[in-house]
Amino acid sequence: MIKDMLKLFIENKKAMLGLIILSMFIIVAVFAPLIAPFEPKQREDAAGEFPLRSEPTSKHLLGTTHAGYDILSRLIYGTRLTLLVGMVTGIITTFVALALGLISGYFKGRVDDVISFVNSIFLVIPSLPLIIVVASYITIKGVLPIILVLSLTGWAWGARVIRSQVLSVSEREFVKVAEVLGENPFIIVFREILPNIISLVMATFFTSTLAAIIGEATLEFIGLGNVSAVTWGTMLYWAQNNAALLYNAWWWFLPPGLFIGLLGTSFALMNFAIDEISNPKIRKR
Amino acid sequence: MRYFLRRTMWLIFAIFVALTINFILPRLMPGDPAMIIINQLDGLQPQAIDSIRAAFGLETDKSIFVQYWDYLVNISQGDLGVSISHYPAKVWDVLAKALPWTIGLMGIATVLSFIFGTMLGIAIAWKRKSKVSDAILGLFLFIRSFPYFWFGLILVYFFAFKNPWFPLGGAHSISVTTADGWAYIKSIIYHGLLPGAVITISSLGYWMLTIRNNMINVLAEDYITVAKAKGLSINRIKNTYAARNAILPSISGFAMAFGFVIGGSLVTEMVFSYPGVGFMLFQAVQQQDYPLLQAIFLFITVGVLISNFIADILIMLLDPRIRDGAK
Amino acid sequence: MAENILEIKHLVAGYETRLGSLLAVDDLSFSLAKGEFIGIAGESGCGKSTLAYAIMSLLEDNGMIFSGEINFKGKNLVGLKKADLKKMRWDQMSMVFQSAMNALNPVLKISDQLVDVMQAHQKGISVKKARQKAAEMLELVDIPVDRLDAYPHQLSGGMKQRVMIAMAMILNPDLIIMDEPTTALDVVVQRNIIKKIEELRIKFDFSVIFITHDLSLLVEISDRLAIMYAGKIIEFGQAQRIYEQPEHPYTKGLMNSFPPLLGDLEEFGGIPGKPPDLLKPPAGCRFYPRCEKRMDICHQKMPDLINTGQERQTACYLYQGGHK
Amino acid sequence: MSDPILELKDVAMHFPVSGFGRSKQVVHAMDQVSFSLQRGEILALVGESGSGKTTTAKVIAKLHQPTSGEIIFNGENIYQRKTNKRDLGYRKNVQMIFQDPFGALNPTHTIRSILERPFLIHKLASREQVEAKIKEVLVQVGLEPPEQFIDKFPHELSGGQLQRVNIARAISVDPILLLADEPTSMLDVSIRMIIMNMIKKFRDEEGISYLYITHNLAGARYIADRIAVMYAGMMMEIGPAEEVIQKAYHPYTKLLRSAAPQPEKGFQESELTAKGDIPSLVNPPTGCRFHTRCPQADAECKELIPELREIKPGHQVRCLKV
Repeated sequence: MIKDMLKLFIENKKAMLGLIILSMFIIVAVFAPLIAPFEPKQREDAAGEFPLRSEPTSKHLLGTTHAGYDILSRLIYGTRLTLLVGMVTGIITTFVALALGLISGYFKGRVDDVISFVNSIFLVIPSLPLIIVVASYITIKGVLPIILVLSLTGWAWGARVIRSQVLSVSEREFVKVAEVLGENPFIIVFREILPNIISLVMATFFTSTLAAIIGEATLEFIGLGNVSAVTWGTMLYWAQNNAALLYNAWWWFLPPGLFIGLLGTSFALMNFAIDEISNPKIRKR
Repeated sequence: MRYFLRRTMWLIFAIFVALTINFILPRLMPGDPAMIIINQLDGLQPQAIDSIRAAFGLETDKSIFVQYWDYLVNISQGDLGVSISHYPAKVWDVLAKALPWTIGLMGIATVLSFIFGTMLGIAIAWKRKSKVSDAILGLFLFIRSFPYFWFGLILVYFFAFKNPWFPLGGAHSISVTTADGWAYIKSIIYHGLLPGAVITISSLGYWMLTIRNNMINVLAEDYITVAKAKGLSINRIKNTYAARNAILPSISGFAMAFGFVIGGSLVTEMVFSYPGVGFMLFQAVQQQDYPLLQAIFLFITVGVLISNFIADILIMLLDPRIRDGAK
Repeated sequence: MAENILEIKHLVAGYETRLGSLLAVDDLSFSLAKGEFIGIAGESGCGKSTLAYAIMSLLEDNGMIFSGEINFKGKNLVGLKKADLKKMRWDQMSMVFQSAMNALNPVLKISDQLVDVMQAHQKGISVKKARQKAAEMLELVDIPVDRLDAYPHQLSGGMKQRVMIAMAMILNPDLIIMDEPTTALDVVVQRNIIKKIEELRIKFDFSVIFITHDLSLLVEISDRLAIMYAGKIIEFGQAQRIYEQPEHPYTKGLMNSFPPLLGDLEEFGGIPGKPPDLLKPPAGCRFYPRCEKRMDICHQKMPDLINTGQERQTACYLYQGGHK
Repeated sequence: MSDPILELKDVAMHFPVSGFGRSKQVVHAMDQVSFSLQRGEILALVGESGSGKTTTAKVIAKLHQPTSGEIIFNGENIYQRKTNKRDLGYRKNVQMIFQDPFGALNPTHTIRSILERPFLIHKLASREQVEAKIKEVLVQVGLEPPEQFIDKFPHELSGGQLQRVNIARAISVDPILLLADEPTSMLDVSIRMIIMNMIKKFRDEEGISYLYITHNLAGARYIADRIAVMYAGMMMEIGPAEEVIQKAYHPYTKLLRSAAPQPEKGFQESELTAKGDIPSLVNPPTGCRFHTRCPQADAECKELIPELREIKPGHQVRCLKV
């Protein structure tokens, strides 16, 4: 059945498009040094210093920043951290949501009461303001705090949907059969329940990665990240702080946002495809 | 009635939890926030330092429980401490100036996007097989993937900077005041259009997608087939039989999504220098005005909780099963 | 018998799937007289529900009628204009669905759902009048009038199904199709509903097509009985006669699947094997792989449904001596 | 008669109603349920939905711990055995077959990986022997040749075949008692007798005892030695199968009988002796639970809960009017 799902996923046009976009970004990230014309923090080369705030030229295809960095190179290198933060946050968030959802949904009782309670609190507390407050208290600016803060506030939604799915799967008869057979509870969770919620886990990963990418960009845009790191978010921060708009420098703030959106879209597309595949009512029609 | 009681108690309880989190947060953080504040305001007299500690509720000589109690008492009296960036103004007074702008802009934009998104979602689910529906769906899937602030930047660039059809920022032009009456209101609307559009369009996709999926689920139900067999008009089937059922889960999901939308809207204000809570949050972050920061967090949270509560009540009015406690 | 109210001729209906056309109803013909109660029995996937939806023109999405005629009161419904169909449907023929639970809109009062029907078909009828009619109909199916403004979730399963019957009868149709209306209900409730249907049918003289897999129930309540297997009717005739002397080996097997409540208990066997995949139906008789009495010819050509006695038809070479 | 293999004494099962402000309310799913089962016997438990039949099976299967009462298996109270929580010893002896053949098999596993679990959990075979064991048990339930089925996924088999797989899994641990919860009600009519005959066969050949749950009286009569009738969480009548059907004492049993289809008689206005619905089990009726629908009920029935009395040897009825 998982094989069938994978087949459906690959046959799905939206999923395929999403996968292609993502792979392109991954390739760009991995081979950034080969693709980018300059180093991200390079201001001069053999021909001399780079101009400041240059318009796109044949040498600097997307112009330069106020400090003379090549924007295209920063964009390419920026893929690395952006993708890393997004995916790592997505993985951590999904993992936390999955663990809590499984425990809460299968073992029920007190544990479930406590987890569900904390969960519903985290669900209603608006995450971005919380992230901003927490992030502004943290004095060490860098990638790690951002990942931690985003994961800390991002798991609630996933945990909620996974829990309710686990609850319904654990009422299914094959779980009862396993219990009657005397199966070990952990084997029940991992062998009987987990394979049946794979599509939901994937959906959680796609959604939380999408949210993490946007969240990261927002935090960095406000200046709560490490502003010296090279990501699409900090590029927008510098563009905004140096009034790129007023200099008519569309090449400065347009591309990073477009890339964020494209990367986000790839996850949104895969998420949508998963929805289509796992919901027979949507699939049938 | 039991349902109403339960939701009311949850509201009160959740507000209490939000207050507590707000209290705990600065105490969990490494370092002494009071010292950060004090360092910022150079050359303070020792008495002034003490008064800041007192105002901030960070009196190191008192036990945490006493601090907590004082904090609750202060809050209940509307005392949120002193703002650092607007020293010595009270946080509450600073906040009070920003709140109406945000509530007005965000409230209208959110309601509009919910209404338009829902209507659009119903329409594209109904005409599921058409190319137009697919195109709309794809477009909003795409828009939804952008950060609000970037979308705001683009609109400002094209519609305010390149073509000066709209103002670059602010809530009204400096030349008008309340005394100008209608001209003042016109200016406010004019300034609100672009940021409002950003919030509406950016969040629309979320509502649209939710209602579309609900609608598709509902359209597969037997009672829709029965309604068709009965010979009801298309509108009756679409609105009373399908949409009314599809909207229910959408409303109960509203609160959680609302928290997300608010986040985006806050940043939108920053882009437009709109004098609301979001822009103030931005300034508070940059100037490390923690008392203000926390007060804003508290207000937004309470706002979300209350809209959550309103959604719950709405569901109760719309779904007879919930009214009877059968669900 | 009186004139036929419904004549189905060579009906082919089914679904377009990714793997090709699935003919759930394949070249099927029968007719129904006014006031008659026909039972259609068959196992899951034999096409009995597709038949019901095809007659009602309710096949949707990938479902469609490929060919054939459905003559209802002398008018062919296949290819009828949508507007005409809409006017005629429910007014002259209506349907009771399998799951009353899902057939009622959960957010509307049952009065509203009954009034809806009246207003859709009788232009300009006042709400008051429509409500009055709704109340009368509920009374007919033994639901107290004070439940008129109840919501579906406030009624029991049996009551909901009775509301659906009231809804099906409210415009006084000539034909009601019942698609497993009692399958989801308990025996006692089921018996009550069956009795109610029988009582109302005699009173209002409508025809019924009753579809179910519960053959023992059908034998008891139908005038005539059609046994369906893999999209075809394989035996047709008087219900009691089919029960007493089944002809087709499949029917025999089915009859051998119901132990009686009274009388001698012998060994009962059932039918081993499973129905064919309708995407790739066998060339000959569709029951061939499971049949105990199969012959060479059965493998080559599907036998026609032919008369084997008085008002009795069977599709089996055992009764078509000449062919062998 | 020999010692019973299973005995229930006054078992009650009350489920709390979930939700805020309802903490004190319970669903009376089972009350005062007592019966016993002999080795090699098939006891049919008959009743409408919500009568507590499935709860009875689940309590015996140790899926729910009963609120009160004793369940004695092989002379031992199963809820007081000093074993670990999984109680493998008991589980090897008592297995359950569920109603929905599709639902009882995990759609993500092959038949092989489904059927190897019982052998591995109970250490009945080593990894190397498992395949042979699986094939053996597949043959036993008539899925031949086993090679054709062992690597299939559940969705590739028909309902009847799946239910055979379910039976195979249940018998693979050589149980003494099988709890069969409406094992044929979701199957096609033509398959049902085959499954029922298979159940009988395992009784005859292996001496397995069955608690056979069904809502079909005729089916109960065909398969069972004795029939027990449940209504609204309580046992109303229990006795030899033929006697319960032909000479029912309890008005509820009579009602069930008159409601069952009888094609051999043709349609007749068999008088239904009762109307109304099954009562709420949150607030069950006082006195006899059937009094709200019973044609013979009087004031006494509203107040007194009748005892399960022996009318004839081996035939007990819970009714004041008998």
